[in-house]
Amino acid sequence: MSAEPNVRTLTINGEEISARSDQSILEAAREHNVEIPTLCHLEGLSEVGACRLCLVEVKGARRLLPACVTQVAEGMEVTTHSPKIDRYRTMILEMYFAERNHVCSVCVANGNCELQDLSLKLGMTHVEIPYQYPQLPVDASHPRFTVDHNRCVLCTRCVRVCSEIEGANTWGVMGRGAQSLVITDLKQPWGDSETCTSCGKCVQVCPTGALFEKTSVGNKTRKHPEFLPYLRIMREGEQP
Amino acid sequence: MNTEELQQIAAGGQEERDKFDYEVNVCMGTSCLSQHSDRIRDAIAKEAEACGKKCQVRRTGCMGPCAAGPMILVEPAGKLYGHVREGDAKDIVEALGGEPVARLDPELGSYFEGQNFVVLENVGHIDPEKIDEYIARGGYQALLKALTEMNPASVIEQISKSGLRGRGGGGYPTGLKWDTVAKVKGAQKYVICNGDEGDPGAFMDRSVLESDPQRVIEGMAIAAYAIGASKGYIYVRAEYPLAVQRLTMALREARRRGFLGNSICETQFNFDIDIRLGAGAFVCGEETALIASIEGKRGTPRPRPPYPAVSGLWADPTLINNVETFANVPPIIRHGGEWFSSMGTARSKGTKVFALTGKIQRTGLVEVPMGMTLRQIIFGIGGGVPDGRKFKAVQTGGPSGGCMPEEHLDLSISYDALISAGSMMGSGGMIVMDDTSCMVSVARFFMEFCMTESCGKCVPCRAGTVQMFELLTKITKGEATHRDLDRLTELCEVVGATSLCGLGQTAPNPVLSTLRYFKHEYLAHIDEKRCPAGVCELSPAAVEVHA
Amino acid sequence: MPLYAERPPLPSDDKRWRIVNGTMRKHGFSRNALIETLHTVQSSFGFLDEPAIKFVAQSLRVPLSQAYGVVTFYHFFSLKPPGKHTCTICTGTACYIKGSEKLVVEAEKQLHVRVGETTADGEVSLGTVRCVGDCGRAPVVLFDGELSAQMKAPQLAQQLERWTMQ
Amino acid sequence: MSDLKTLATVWLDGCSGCHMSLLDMDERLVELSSQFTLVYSPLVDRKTFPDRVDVTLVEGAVASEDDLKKIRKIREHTRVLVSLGDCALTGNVSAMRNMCGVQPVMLRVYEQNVVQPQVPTVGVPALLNRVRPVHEVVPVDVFVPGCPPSADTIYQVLSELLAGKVPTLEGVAHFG
Amino acid sequence: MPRTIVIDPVTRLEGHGKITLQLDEAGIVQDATFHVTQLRGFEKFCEGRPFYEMPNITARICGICPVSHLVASSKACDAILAVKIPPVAANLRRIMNLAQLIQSHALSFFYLSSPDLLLGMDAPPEERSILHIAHSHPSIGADGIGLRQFGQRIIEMLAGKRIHPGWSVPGGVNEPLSAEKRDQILGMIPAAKDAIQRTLGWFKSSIEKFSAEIEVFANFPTLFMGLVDERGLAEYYDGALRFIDSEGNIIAGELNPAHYAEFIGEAVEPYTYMKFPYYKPLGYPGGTYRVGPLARLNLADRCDTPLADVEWREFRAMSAKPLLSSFHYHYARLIEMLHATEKIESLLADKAILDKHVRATASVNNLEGVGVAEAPRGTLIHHYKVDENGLITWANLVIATGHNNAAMNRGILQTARHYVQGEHIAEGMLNRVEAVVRTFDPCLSCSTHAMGRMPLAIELRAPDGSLVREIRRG
Repeated sequence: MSAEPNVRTLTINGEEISARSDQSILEAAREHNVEIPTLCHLEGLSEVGACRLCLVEVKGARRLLPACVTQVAEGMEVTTHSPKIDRYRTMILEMYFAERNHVCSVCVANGNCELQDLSLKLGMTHVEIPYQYPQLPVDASHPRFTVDHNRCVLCTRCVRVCSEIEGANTWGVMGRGAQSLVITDLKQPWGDSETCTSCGKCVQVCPTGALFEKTSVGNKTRKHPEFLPYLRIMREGEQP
Repeated sequence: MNTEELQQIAAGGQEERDKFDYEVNVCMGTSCLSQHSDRIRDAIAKEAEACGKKCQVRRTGCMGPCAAGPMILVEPAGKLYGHVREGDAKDIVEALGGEPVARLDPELGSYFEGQNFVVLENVGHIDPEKIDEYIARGGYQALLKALTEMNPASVIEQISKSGLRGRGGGGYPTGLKWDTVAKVKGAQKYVICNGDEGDPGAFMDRSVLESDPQRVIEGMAIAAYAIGASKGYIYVRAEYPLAVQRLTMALREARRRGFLGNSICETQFNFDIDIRLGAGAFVCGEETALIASIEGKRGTPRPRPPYPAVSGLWADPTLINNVETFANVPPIIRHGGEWFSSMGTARSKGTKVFALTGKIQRTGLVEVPMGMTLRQIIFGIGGGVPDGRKFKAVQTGGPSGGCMPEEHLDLSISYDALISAGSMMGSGGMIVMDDTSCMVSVARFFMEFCMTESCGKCVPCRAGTVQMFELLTKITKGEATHRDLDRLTELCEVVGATSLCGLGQTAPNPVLSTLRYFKHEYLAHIDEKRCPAGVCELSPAAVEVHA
Repeated sequence: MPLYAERPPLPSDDKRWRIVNGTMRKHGFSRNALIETLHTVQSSFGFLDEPAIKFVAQSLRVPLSQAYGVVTFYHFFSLKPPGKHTCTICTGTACYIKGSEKLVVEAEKQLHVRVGETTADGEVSLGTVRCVGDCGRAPVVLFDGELSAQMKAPQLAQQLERWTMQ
Repeated sequence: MSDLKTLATVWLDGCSGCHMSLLDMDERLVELSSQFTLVYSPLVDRKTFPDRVDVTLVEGAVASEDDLKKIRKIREHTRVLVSLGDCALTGNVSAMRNMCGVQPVMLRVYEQNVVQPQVPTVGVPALLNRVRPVHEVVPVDVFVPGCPPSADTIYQVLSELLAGKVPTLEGVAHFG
Repeated sequence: MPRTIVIDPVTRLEGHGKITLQLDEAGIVQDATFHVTQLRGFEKFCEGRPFYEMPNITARICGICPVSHLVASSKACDAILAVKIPPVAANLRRIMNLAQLIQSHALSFFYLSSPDLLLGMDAPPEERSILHIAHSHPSIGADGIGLRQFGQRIIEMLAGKRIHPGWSVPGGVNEPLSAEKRDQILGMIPAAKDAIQRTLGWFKSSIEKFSAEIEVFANFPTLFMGLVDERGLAEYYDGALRFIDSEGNIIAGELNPAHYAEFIGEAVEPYTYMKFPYYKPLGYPGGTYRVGPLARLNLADRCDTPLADVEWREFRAMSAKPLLSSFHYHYARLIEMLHATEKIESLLADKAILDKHVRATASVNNLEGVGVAEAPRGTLIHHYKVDENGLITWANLVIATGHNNAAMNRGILQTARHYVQGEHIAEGMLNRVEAVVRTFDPCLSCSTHAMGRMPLAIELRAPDGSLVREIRRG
């Protein structure tokens, strides 16, 4: 099979680039140092297209398309930033901040949080829409980790890494709409989970301070999701 | 099964019916049944037997004007009775062959004028639990024709030619959809019938499934043949127990008669259908969510593409159409695509079933050709607004649709006209409102619906609907400012443009359409702290926070 | 040695578990049968509790978290046992336009519970449903599953009174 | 935005950390003070808000009826209103009580574990049911996030305002 | 006629407060109340949070002395872990707490009170600000700014951030100290010492000018409370609590701070959001006591550094008994700054301060923990109860300024009675009412953990309580 037909030429923000046909717009853009904000996406995990921050304009498409799940195509004309897209992204980010209780200043992830970083990157200095202040629990029953639903953005990275990489399927999502909650097993305390292997991958991939190690408090929390792509390759390589 | 056998069954049925002088057809739809139409039927049968008249008392499906139920259709006179009680049995039987019972006149006026039954052609005439009666009315001729006289491509050609568009709301050309799935390579393909009637306030699909289930099965079988599927699913709402029961029976009957299973009609074609129950999630009306639900998972949509046509149920090519769409298929194949396309408007062909409800004289199920005006339906068929009140708006398209004011009453119904008027066809709910309805509250009602039905996967829908709902609540309480109104408009734009699936994308529509036509009502709440319809309780001491 | 762990034993000798098992068997204990099986549990027992979800999940080899996620996603499933009687008010659009909100207020007042709750004595559960499809005769209320149409607040109150007075 | 000559600073419901960060400008505060007059501030003795102030820095969230009255008045008399720090911008820690409501707070603090249990009401303002960011109550012109914003950030903001520019903090400061 | 004067807000104070003075027909002050007008409710909303987040959360009680909260909270958490933290971690926290004391005292003395001290209580209001001092008395202004900066920079070097650092954590601290940073801090010390001594020099020389104020600025007998080490010397991080009476008798020594609830009660008054702690054996309000610099220098047997001890002796020589006037808080503050600077120097001199093992880890071993430290304004108590997972089920915070609440109220009354009289109320009279509050350096941000802040207002109230006049100077 020749590599030739697998190359697509497209433009991103007017710049002509080439990409492999199996690449998403996001992958192609990042390869060419074009920044597209994401939250649910994480290299090494399946895509869910849920955070809506990577929406881009594709000429000819009726709607904005999520860059993470849209494959490149020949002649595609992609715009990753425009006043309209930026405005939408900012508002989406505001919705994230308003729906739960993200108190950055006292969060374990302060300074190491993808949501916080996004607010900086997108220039979101304040939230125009009213905060909801839901009452949400903290589950500290696990000996090593804590889940604080106040800080969860429902990106489902924990659910995916637990299912796709660790294979434990401990994490899931319950409820729906604004009542959605990530859970372990039958919503038991995490410490009582029968399936959790305590591998801690969920903590490492969590973009915010929702999942954290009990010892990483103060200003010390650092997440390390870099291991994922390697693990994925290892796993896939092992398969017959 | 071949043509002859089919004709034999039809003839046998006719013979049976010819033995009687009269037919009393008693509606056994959910609505009439809840008023004990089964007991009424028994009472009439008893009376008929007692008086010795050759009278067949039959169960049929919904006849449409549910509010006048329990309904009875007496043949050959073609006389309809409404509001029938058990005690009326004797009079009904006595009146057979003579003057009808005057007090049981349902007073339907011009209810049936202009209606054109294609999907509902059999209702009132057949017993939904008896497949032979369906066959006697021409049922399964289309499937037989397709299997024996046509190849899949020509079936699709007829559907394309008919101009049929998806009746679930989107209006995607059915022929094109079939063609796409047919062209995708795949050893296993699926046909799914979406019976998760989405719109709250509509019951077209329920009615069809309860009254004429074989029609849907036949439509699905034809589709399966056309696209090369061997397995089908009907996804029905669990809230429709009668529909589920009738469907279950219908599937069994269809299998018994050989319209489902292996070597259907003595051809190579194998196809069978299973029922899957919905469990109370509006979002499962969305194709990818519905597929997830059939797979036994949470009904959350996923980004498209890939479309189900390419990667659907268990990642195989899958065709999804709704109940009414499939119900249109057998007559199209029977009479040809051109016959169908002769009805309707340039870009919206055929008929459409609507559930006409709300503040209207005559409520019920109606089927009208595309192109009829809203005024004809509401004031002609429906008889206008009761109690001397003033018409204010008509809502179509359910939570994804919009409210249209009086000045749009002369709009001819078509997919495109409704969209340009800020609403949409939807699956066929048509809710009439009079001047006692507050349009801000109506918008709030729909937003609450979307908020509680949001699956929660993507943030614009999950959080945006909550924000919009709270802003609308604030307006109805008289606590909102113009800045809130601006924010509401902005949220509408962002949620509509960025949500993952149709639920979120269309959730702002009821707000946008009411803002478009009834902005003065919003402003009255905000500026004058007053609800023009007198519905909202505004707090007089509301504090204007913003300058 | 079986490749997988054995299927769990029936939670008790309650005959209804055999019906549940029957549904699963009909579907070849396939994971896809999760919702169908939950329907069977719900219709047999009236609700789904943790042991039931666990039994079904383990029988079908569905991860516990996913099973719980499904149960709580669909409003048709209930984690709490219903009251002796159920009053379900339709809040579809047609019913809303015809004043179902007032019925909800009336029922909540009468029963001293909120929608989704059961009276303290376990007598009546109050619920809403998004549409039962009898829109032509809105507003509609289901009393113990029986449909009553064109409902008015006093009528509703009367029916509830009959239950609560018993 | 030229000729910004008068500056005010106020604190509503917060921890004074933003004011401390303002003071952390150290000598730069004195340097800047030659370009403006600090007309109203916890650091000076004027008791009423002047009729016209060019720039007002607001620290803290709106938590009591006093705060509400105060911020409305300040807005009315201020040309450029600057929300300084996370409490003003987001409610931050001040708003954490919103999750449990103001009544339980009162009961816990004044009814449990004390003698003369009572909720103070004399000469103290009623607390709002919900602590709110400043911009939810009055329009705000400049937003300076941070808990607290660093002295450098505040210096930048003030310098730009004094130079007649609208400060741009996008990509400079974040919450927390 | 009877009237009410309201000072609102009280300025050059840390937090929101106002003062109500009630004058009778003759224009004599009958009553004075000090209202703290805010409440934040940390004790309640912290319920349900993991205990290990408490240091970070409670630091937000106060932006002036976040470090004291960080330290007291960390200590309460240490107690929950039941660990003995590495000695170096304790010393690093100590240094941070002392640095915080220096910057806070500098803030109080220079930024808030020096205008009164340098220009007099009757100076025009518009001149009474640090910015004016920086221009009118540039060298004093520079010393003030420099000393505050000195304290803040130490905190920054240790913890990475001047305000609300997250460095002190349950079990110790997050990062060890590097040799470079230690040397930088040591390098700043001589200049700081010089500045403090310069300041002591001019303050002592001008103290006579304020003899009238000294006489009435909360000059009455109360108890004093503070921490002392095992030798009875002034201590800010550890040690035992000591109560002395106004005669200088130790009425309770060696009290274990963890048992604070046995000897400290809290009362509520209707006019302020700030509670009133009192010494339990004497009841409320008889058990009124004072904390902070004056209390600490009154009750300690001495400081334990050479320069500070010299100053301490001179200070205590002013009276055979404990010094009772709150005006001397200013003086005590300067001595404490000197003491803290010397202490930091000696702690840094120990090589072990660079030890890399700065944190002990453990899980929940106690369901309850109390942490006590001396904040600049006085003794700070954090008390938490947790469930077995470490989630806070109950929290109680007794905060430095609170201890002084009763004394402050009495002090305001005393000062107001003396100065506020007659038909015409001069601005300088009211400034003195505020100034007496300033001597305590109350941090109202802290005091209503709960928490308030303190611009103050004066209300003139008729004997029946009705508002006659509200004075907002300006």
